[in-house]
Amino acid sequence: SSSASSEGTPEKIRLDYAYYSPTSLVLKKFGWAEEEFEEEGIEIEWALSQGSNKALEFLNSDSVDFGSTAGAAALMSKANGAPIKNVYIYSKPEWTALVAGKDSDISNLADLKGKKVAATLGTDPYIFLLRAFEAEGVPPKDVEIVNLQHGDGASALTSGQVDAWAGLDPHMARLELESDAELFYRNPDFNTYGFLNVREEFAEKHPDYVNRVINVYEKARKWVQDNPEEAAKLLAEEAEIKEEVAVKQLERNDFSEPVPGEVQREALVEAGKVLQESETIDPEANIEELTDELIDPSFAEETISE
Amino acid sequence: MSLQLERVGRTFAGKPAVQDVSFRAEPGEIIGLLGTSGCGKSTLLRAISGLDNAYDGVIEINGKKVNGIQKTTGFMFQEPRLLPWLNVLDNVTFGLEGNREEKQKKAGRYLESVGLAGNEILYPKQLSGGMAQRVAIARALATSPEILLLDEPFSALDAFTKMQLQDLLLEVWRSYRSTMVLVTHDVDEAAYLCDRIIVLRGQPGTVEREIAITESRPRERGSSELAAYKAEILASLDLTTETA
Amino acid sequence: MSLQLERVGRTFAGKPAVQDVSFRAEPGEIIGLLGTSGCGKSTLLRAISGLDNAYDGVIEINGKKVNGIQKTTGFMFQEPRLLPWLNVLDNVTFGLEGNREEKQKKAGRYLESVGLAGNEILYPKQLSGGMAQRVAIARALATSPEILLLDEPFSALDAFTKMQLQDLLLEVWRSYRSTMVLVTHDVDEAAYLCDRIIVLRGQPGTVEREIAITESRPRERGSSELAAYKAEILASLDLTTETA
Amino acid sequence: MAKNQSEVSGIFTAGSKSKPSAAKPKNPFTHPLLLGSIFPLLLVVVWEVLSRLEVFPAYQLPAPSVILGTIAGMAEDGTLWGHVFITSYRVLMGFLLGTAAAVVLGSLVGFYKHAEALFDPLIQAFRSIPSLAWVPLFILWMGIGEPSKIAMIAVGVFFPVYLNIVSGIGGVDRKLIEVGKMYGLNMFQLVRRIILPASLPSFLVGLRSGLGLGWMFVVAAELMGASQGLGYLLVVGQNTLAPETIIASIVLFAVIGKLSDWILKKLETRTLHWQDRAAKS
Amino acid sequence: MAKNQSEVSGIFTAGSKSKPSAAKPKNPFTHPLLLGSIFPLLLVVVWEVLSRLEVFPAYQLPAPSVILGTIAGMAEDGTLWGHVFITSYRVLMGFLLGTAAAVVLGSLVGFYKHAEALFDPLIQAFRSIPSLAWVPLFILWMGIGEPSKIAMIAVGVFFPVYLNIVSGIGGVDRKLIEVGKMYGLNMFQLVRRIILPASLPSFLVGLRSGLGLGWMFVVAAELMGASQGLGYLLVVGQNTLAPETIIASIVLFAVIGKLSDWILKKLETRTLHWQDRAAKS
Ligand SMILES: Nc1ncnc2c1ncn2[C@@H]1O[C@H](COP(=O)(O)OP(=O)(O)OP(=O)(O)O)[C@@H](O)[C@H]1O
Ligand SMILES: Nc1ncnc2c1ncn2[C@@H]1O[C@H](COP(=O)(O)OP(=O)(O)OP(=O)(O)O)[C@@H](O)[C@H]1O
Ligand SMILES: [Mg+2]
Ligand SMILES: [Mg+2]
Repeated sequence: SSSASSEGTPEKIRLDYAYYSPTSLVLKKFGWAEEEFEEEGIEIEWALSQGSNKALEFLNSDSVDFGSTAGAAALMSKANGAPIKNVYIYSKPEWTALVAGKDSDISNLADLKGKKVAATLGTDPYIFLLRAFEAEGVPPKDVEIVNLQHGDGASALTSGQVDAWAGLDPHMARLELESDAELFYRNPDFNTYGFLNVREEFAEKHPDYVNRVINVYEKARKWVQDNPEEAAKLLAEEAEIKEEVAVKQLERNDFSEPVPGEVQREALVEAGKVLQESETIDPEANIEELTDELIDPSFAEETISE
Repeated sequence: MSLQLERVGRTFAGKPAVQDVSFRAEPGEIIGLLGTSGCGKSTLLRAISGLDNAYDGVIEINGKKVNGIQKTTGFMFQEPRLLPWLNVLDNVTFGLEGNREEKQKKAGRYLESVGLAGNEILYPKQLSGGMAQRVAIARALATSPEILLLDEPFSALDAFTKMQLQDLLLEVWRSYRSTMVLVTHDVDEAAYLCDRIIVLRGQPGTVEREIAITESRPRERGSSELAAYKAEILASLDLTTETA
Repeated sequence: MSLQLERVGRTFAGKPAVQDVSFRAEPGEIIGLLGTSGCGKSTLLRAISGLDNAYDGVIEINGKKVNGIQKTTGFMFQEPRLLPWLNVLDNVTFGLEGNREEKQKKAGRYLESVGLAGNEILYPKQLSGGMAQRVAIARALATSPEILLLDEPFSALDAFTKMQLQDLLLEVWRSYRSTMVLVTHDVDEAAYLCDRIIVLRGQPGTVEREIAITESRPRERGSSELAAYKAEILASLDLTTETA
Repeated sequence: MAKNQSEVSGIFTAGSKSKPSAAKPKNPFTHPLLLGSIFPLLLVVVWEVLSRLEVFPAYQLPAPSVILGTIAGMAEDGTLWGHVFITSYRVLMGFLLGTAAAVVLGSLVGFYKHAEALFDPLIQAFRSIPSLAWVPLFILWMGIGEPSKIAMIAVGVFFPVYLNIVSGIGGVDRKLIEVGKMYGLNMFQLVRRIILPASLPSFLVGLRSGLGLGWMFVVAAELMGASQGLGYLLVVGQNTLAPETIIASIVLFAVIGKLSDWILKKLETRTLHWQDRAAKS
Repeated sequence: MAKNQSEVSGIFTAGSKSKPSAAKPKNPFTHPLLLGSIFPLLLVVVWEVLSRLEVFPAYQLPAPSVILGTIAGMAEDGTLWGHVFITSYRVLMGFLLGTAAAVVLGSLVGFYKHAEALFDPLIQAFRSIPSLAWVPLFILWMGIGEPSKIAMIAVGVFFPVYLNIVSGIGGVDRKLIEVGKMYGLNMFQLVRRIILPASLPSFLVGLRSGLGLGWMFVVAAELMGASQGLGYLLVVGQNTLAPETIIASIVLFAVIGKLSDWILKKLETRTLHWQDRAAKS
C-alpha cells in the first residue's frame, strides 16, 4: 500500500525517527513536519527505527517513506536491490571507535594481535574495525573478532570477556563516562555518515515533497547546531539516556554538511570494498555504480542552495 | 423394534472373539445373553449398538440392515462410564433432550428410583462402586430407548438393591416396551427378567443353546418354575468340557 | 496376623459415610463384609489398607496401632485398576520382587489359575471386564500378602468361573493362612468362604450383625448348613425398615 | 499421606480425636504465600548486597533498589502505565487470536486423519522458527501497525496451544467418547460436551504455555516500529546501553507475566476440581 | 467411525465379506505423506510464481529457487554443515540439560506441596521473560563461550517441559497411584513406575513444546559471540540486509526443527500405543 493517492499530493508522509539521528528527534519533538504539511491535509506518521536494519526493513516493505540509516547499511541494502536513494545527510557522526578497558595495555592496533575484539558483523563498527586494520597494516586474521550485538559487546568488554570492542554510541559514551573505557583508535572518516533515505517510488512521484522534507530537516539541523545543550537534553530525554552521555554523543556529531557528495561517495566505496572482502556484499557487485545510484544529492542541492 | 443378528462374528487382530451368532428379538422382547467370561458378550453388544462396525455378518433392526449408531438405541456399558466432570444429576441428564427443568425433573425421578435421591450434586469420584453403577442405570433408562442394551447392569449391587432395580427395569419395560438385550452372570436374574436366553460358550464364543422362558409376568422369584429354568441354564453353562 | 478395628468411622466433608465399626480378625480368619450399596464397605477397606488416614477410631494390626500402608497388606480394589501401559503379565508381576524370570514364572502360574494362560501379552484395553478382574485377582494373590483385602473380587465373573476362583482363594489361604477381609454382595459366596460375616446397614453404615460361620472347611456348596447361614444373612440384610 | 482430596480438611477434624494426620493444624510458616516469597526475597537481598559491595558494577547489573527507582520513576511520570498497558493489550489480543486459531486447527487435526496429514507437517515445521525470524516477514506482509504486532504474538501463542489440544484430543478415553456417540451427539456436540472437558487439563497447560510464549514474542512484535511497550523498553535499553532499563523491563515482564499466569492457574483449579487427583504430600 | 484402534485393520478383512468400513482399501491419494506435502508444495509454487511475476521483489522476498541456490551454495562450500551441525549440537545439549532440570524440579513441585509453594511462583514469573532479555545476563554470568549458549537454550526448553510435567503429575489418576502405594513403592519408584508412564502423554507434549522453544532460543543463544550456526546466520542476514540469507536460515530452521520433532513424534506413537484412543475419522 503506497501512501500516494495520486500523482502529486501524497495522502500522508511517513517518517522514521531514531535515537542515532538527533535531528529526527528534534523534528518530531517540535512538530515542524506536521506544521509544514498541515495546510494540505497531509498527515505525518512516525515510526521508531531501532537500528539501521529496521529502518531499511521499513523502507523496503513500504512502511515508511523516509528512513534514517548508516551509509554502509544503505549500501548493503542497495546491493540487494532495495529501491532507495540517499537524499540527505543528517550528520557526520563519529559514532564508532575502538574501545579498550580502563586498565588495558592496548594502546594501538598492533597490540590487538592474538586478542579478542567484539563487533557486530555488517554494521558500521565492524566496517570501521576492518578499515582500521587495513589502514594500520594489521592482518584481520591475527585478531579474533567476536560477533556480539553492540550492547553485548560493551558488557563483554567491561566484564573482561573481550579485550577490545568496536564500539557504537551511545554505548561507547556511557562506557567512557562510567567505566573509564578508553577510545584507543579513532578516525571520524571511517564512519559512513548518517543517511536519510527515501523510497525511489516516493521520490519519483513526489519530488517536491522530498524537497520539503529536506527543508524541515534543515530547520531541525540548524536548531541542533544553534542549541547544542538543549539538543543534548532532548536526546537524553527521548532515548532515556543520561545527559552527560547525550552531550558526549552529540559532541561527536558534525552537523555542518547536509548535502551528500564526494566525501560520502568515497567513504561508501571504501566501506563497500571492505564488505566485499568479507563477502557481506556480493564480490561481483560494482560498488562504485551502486554508490552512484544510491547517493542522489540533487534534492539537497536544490533545496539547500535556495 | 425388532432386532436380528445373522451369523455375526468379530475378530480382533486375527484372533476370533465370537463367531456365528444368530438370533432374533421381537419388539418388546427381553433377551438374556449369558456365557463365560471373555466369550464375546460385550463384543456382541458393541456390534449391535453400532459402536463397532468391523464385525462379520449382518445386524438388522426392524428388518433394515444397520451400519452405525441409531439414536433409538440405548447402551449401558459394563463399566459405569460416568463423565467425571459432571455431577450425578448432570450425568443423568446427559442424554436427555428438552429444556433444562424438564430434564432435571426426569433425571431426579430416575435417581429416586435407583435410590440415589439426595446425591445429585456428588461428583463421580465421590461415589461408591454401586452408586456409580446406579447412576449409569438411571442415565440409560432416562432416555427410554427403543432398543436397550444392558451389559451386566446390576453386577456391583447388593442382593436387595438388585431386586429393586430389576423391578424398576420391568416397570420401564411395561411403559415403553423396549426391546432389551441383557448380559448377566446372574442366572436367577436371567430367569426372572428374560423372555429368551442365549447361552454362549467357548473362546471364540459360539451359541451353545437358546432357552425360551414362557412363564408370564409378573413372575415370582424363587418359584419352582423359575428354579427349573435356572437349573436348565446352569446345566448349559456347565464347564465340564472346558476350563476357560 | 490379627486385625482389630475399634469404633472406626469416616466422614466425608461433614457427611458421615460409616460409623462405629468394631471387629476383630484372628490370624488366618476370613471376614466377610456385607451391606447395601454405599454403606461404607470400600471406605472401611481403604482405612484398613492405610491408604486413607483420615478415619476416626483405631485400627490395630497384630496389636499395634497402624498408620499408613503396611507392606504385608494386599488390596484388591473394587475396580481392576490395571496399569494400562503394562500388558497382562507385567501387570501381575508388578507387585512382585525378585529376578525377572522368577517373577514371570510365578505370575504365569497365577494367570493359569485364573484361566488366563495365553493372554499374557494382551494390554488392558484388549481385555473383557471379567478378564481384567481376573488379572487383578492374580496380581493380588501373587504377592501372598499376610493381610488380604478383597473388594467384590468376583463381581464380574460368570457363576462357574466364580466358583473356580473361590476355590483358588481357599487354596491360597490354605498355603499362606492370610487374614482376609472380603467385601461381597453374593450371600452364597460369603457363606462358602467366610469364618465370620459382618453385616453393615444404613447410611451412614453401622454394624447390624455379626454372624460366625462355624462350619469346617472344605464346605459343600448348596449344603443345608450353608443354606441356613444364607437365610440368616439375608434376613439381617433385609430392607424392610429402610429403602436406601 | 493419601488423604482424599475431595474433602475439606477442616470439616471432619472437629469431631475427631487428635489424629496427627487428620487434625493437622495450618503451620503459619509453611503458608504457600510465605514459602513462595522466600526465593524471590533471597534473590533480591543477595543481589542488593552484592551490588552494594560492587561485585556487580552498576553499569553491568544495577542494584534492585536502583531498578525499583527506575520503575518508580516511570510510574511517577506516567510512562510506566503506557508501556504496561499497551503490551498487555497486545498480548491479550494476540492470545485470543492465537488461541482461537489453535482451537480450530487443533480440533480439526485432532479429529480428522486427513486434516492431520494435511496441516500437521507444515505446522510442526513452522513451530521451530524463532520469533526474530518472523519479524521481517511480518513487516513485509502486514506493515508496522498494530495488526502485525498482534499477529506476531498470536503466532507465539498458537503453537503450544495447538500441540496440547491435538495431544489432549488424542488422549481422550475412547470409553467416554463412546458414551457421547451412543447419545447421538454429532461431531460438534462431541467436541463441546466430551472432548473439550476431557482434554481440558491438557488444553489449560497449552493456554499457560501459550501465554508465556506470547509474552516472549512481545519483543519481536515491538521491534516492528513500536514506540511503547515492555519489549520496546527492553530493546531501547539494549540499544542505549541502559542496564537499569533492561532489568526494569525484565522485572516488569516477570511480574505481569506471573500475574497473567496466575489468572489462568486459578481458572485451572476452578475447572478441574472434578479430577480425581492424589493429594500432594 | 468407531473402529477399534487396537487391531491391525488389514488382518481381519481377509475373511470378512465386503464391508465398506472393514475392508477399506488404502486410497493412494490420501496417503499421509502425499497429503502432508500439498501445502508446502503449494506454498513454494505460489511463492515462486509470485516472485517471478515480481509481485515480491527480490530485495523483499527472494524466490524459493534463489533460496535453494543460497543453501546449495553453502552446501557446496561446506559452510552449511558447520552451521547446521553446531546449532543442532547446541539444541541437543540444551534440550538434554533443560529437560533434566525440568524433570527434577517438575517432579518435586508436582509431588510436594511445599516444593510447589517454594519454587513454582518464581518459575512461573521467569517463564514470561523473553529470550532476548536473558542475553545480557547470561553474558554477564557465563561469558560468551559454548556453556552460556547451551544454558540459554536449556532455559527455553525448561519451561514447557516443566509445566507439562507438573500438570501431568497432577492429572495422574489417584486410583493408579494407590495401586503403587499398596505395593509398597517408595517415592522414587512411584515416580518411575506409575507417575512417569501415566503422565507420559503430557510429558511428551512437553518435550515437543520444549524442543520447539529450544530452536527458538537458538537465536538468542547465538547472539552471544557465535561465529557459526543458524541463529548466527539469521542475525547476520538481518544485520547485512541480505533477505536470501534470512530466508535460507528460516527454511533451515523449519526443516531441521521438523526433523527433530518427527523423531519425538515417532517416540510418542511408540510409547503411547497402550492408550485407549478413539480412532480418528
Ligand atoms: N471421596 C469421597 N468423597 C465423598 N464421599 C465419599 C467419597 N468416597 C465415598 N464417599 C461416600 O461414602 C459412602 C460409602 O462409600 P463406599 O464406597 O464405602 O460404599 P460401599 O459400601 O463400598 O458401596 P458399594 O457396594 O456400592 O461399593 C457413599 O455414600 C459415598 O458417597
Ligand atoms: N479391543 C480388543 N482388542 C483385542 N481383543 C479384544 C478387544 N476387545 C475384546 N477382545 C477380546 O475379545 C474377547 C471377548 O471379549 P468381551 O469383552 O466381548 O467378553 P465378555 O463376554 O463381555 O466377557 P466378560 O463377561 O468378562 O465381560 C476376549 O477374549 C477379549 O480378549
Ligand atoms: Mg463383558
Ligand atoms: Mg464399594
